[in-house]
Amino acid sequence: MIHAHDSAIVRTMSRLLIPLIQLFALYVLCFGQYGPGGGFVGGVMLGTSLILGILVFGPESPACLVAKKVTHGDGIGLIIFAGVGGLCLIGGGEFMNYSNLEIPWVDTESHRRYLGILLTQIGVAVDIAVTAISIVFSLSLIDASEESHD
Amino acid sequence: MIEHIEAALHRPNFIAFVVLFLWGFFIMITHPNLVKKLIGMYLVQTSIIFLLVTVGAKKEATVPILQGSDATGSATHQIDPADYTNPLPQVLTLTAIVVQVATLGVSLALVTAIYQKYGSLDEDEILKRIE
Amino acid sequence: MTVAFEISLLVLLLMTAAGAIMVKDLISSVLILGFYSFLLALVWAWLGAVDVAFVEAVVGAGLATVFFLLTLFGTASKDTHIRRTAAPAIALIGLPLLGLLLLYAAEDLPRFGDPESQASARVSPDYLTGSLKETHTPNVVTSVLMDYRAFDTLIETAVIFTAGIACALLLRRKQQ
Amino acid sequence: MTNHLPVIIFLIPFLTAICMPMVGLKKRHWCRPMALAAVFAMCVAALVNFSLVLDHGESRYAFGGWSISTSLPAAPLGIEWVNDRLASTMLVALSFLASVCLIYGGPLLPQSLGKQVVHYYTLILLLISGLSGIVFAGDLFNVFVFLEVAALSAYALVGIPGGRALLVAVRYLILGTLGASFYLLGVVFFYAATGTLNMADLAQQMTDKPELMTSKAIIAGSTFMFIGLGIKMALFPLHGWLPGAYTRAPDAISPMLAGLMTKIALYSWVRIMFWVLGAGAEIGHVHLLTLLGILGAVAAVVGALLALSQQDVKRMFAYGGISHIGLILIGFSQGNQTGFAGAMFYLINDAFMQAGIFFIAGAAIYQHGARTVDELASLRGGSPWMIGALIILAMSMIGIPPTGGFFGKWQIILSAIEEGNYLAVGAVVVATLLTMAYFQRLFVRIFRDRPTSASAPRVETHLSIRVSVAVTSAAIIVLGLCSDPIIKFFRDVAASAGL
Repeated sequence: MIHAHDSAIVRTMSRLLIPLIQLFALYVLCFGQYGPGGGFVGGVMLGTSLILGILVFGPESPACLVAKKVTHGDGIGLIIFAGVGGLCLIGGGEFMNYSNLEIPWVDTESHRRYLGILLTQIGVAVDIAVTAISIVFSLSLIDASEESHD
Repeated sequence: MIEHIEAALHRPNFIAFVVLFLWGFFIMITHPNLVKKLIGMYLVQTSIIFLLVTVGAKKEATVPILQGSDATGSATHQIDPADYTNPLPQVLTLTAIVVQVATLGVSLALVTAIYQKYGSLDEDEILKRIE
Repeated sequence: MTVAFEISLLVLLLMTAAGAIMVKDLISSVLILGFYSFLLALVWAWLGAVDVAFVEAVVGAGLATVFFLLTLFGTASKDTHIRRTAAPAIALIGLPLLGLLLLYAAEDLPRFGDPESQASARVSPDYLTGSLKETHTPNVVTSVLMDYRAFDTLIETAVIFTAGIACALLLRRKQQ
Repeated sequence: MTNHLPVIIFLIPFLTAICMPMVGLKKRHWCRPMALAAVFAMCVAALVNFSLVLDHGESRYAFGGWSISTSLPAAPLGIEWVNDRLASTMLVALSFLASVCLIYGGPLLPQSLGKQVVHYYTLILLLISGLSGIVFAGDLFNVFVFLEVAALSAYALVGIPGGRALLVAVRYLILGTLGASFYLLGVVFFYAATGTLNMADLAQQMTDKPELMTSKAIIAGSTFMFIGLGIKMALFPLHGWLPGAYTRAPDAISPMLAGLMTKIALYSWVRIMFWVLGAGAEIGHVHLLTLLGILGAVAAVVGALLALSQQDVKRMFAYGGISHIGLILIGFSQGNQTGFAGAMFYLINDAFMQAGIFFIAGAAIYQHGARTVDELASLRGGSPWMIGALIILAMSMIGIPPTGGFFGKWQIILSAIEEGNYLAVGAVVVATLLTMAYFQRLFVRIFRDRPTSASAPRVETHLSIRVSVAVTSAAIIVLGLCSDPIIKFFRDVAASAGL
């Protein structure tokens, strides 16, 4: 169903757009604490930049191979998120009590919470980006695993 | 009865919610086409989210991003909660939107699998082909 | 002025919803649904929920439309069912009842935009006043989402993860 | 560390689930041992938690440490979990049953899965962790999110066999999402009226402000919540998804769904009804519990009637489950301690009965290819041990001592007599007679009919099937024999809910 798009305009525009989308996604992700945005939006945008690559350059292209590699990380985002929560358990607080994060150079509680929010946002973004790509692979019936002969 | 309708008319948002909810509900239950069913489902879910955002709105209030913090992030002046809209419904909404898209993904996967097997998106036709 | 803006937005919203439901061509209907999502995002931005509007525009109008379109590319793009089946009796009785229940309940809901309403008075002021002091985060929505109610967010991320796994389970079998 | 036990119990299956896709990428055969280890560890942790709760009383767990609000001490800012006697008991039952179901599922795994085994076990673990989250949740919205995790995995698991199962899964998904939407709508109404999502705080406000109880927003909100959870628990007029889903689901999955999904939804409603609304809640001028009693009575009788008319064995048991949900609701709706204790006891007992009966139905398909009532006669030739287990389960479903089913039903009838509610007594008796009728039909087929030529089992009995069937049958008898202390325990729980 999905095949490489042969229009030069579409290909060139996507080549220009994909890095821009990724840059904007990173901005949204990192500035989620100061303005609208955050993990969800950043993650979806990171995901869509790769999805655009798949849709435009087709399932055989290097862009698609990158995306396939990315889907192998299914679960990493959640592990980051739950891991940050679990570190708080070790630090002696409740689950997800970021003020108990053991970060050596940060001493005030509110700054620890700030960092906790930032780290977990990254976790959310990674998870959502990976899952969005994985769902797109599933729905477009592309085989995501390249070593299918094991 | 009249006063119920009058009470509702003061809330155009609520009416929009009711219409979207009922119409989506109806399509979701009765339409034979699977994709249309899912569109109905989407409308039902968004209508509830719509109601949730409406609950959090405040007159004369701005977006809940606090003004007047200096570079280190500490407040430079007293924050008055009446100046900002209620953040909690918005948080619930974010969660609900993501849940909605997740449900949509799974349902579309099921629909695709059905199409691969039976070659149709129409429920009646699929049932016919099974027999 | 604002009332006129609001009403026209809502009317447009209902019209796009109607379009998404009634158009026979499924691809058009899905694209209209994407438009509907953008309008919703607009309404929400207008209600002061910028984060929600942003997410709806990206997730609802973007990702959901992509999912729908990918499905339709792989399947039939037309609503082939020309004749409509008669609506079942239970729907005809149940829907008006449901509508009446909703209207009945509307009476005791706090008025729209009431700053004194219970919803705005109970816990939300604590988030607004505490966010900067406790978490150094000016965007209160982010601090509530990722800290005060972070556990909900963890589970919600797990919902997305579940969806990814579920799609893979359902669709990636044929390729072997 | 012990006060973190609830969250640790939840994290065991959850972390295993999220690590599994990455581990399974390279080592596919590790998945089953990993899943089993996780569920067993969860079982042990649940038992420890139960004994701790018995010793130290209930505790609350505030995520992120956000338990204290500066202005309102009653309303926590964050999410709260409640680890009380009811929740810890449910969790022991849940984790025990989940591990039995996982043991059972091994040999029945669809062969076509191949590499998907990784996803299969991930989803099962996510289902279990979602259900355990619902058990602990003390926050209305938290319940919604957990419901979605559990439901999404259930939809996909039901659709595994392909073909008709996919169609059934879509119907399950549509109705399940509708249920979740109704539940969310109820939560929105509650939030708009009270400004909080925390169950304890809601209950506090209900007692502080009696006018809230008659507010239309709360009435409509609780109605929507009940409709939503009613779809999830397959209460009679809203049960549309259940028979198909249980019949078409893979044989390894049906027991887990039958034993756990509907029961946990019912449990969640019990939490809201007794711990938030209070037993005296009224809708309009009708007592809420009276209404539930009527709905329960209808479901009990009609479910059993529909079961009587089925040919497919799995479908028959599925309708039996619908009837039992009605019975449990009758017990709760009496509004006294006996009723609550009986219904709670029956709920746990029913979880085991349903799982066990679907174990047997699945094993009959696996060994003899027997799907319908008529074909079940072949059991006699090959599997006498299975018929023994079926007899025990049937005794419990009908309500013959010394099985657990009898004592639960007995308490429910006693409580109805206590309240002078003879309609409820009649419904329980009629449902019992109908249950007897459909099992009689089954046993007549098994014992009187001449076994057909295909009576010898097609495959050897797998040890894990024997173990799981034996464990559930034994559990039902043990529940029956120990019914006195358990029912007394639940009476105490009922007293703490203000009954």
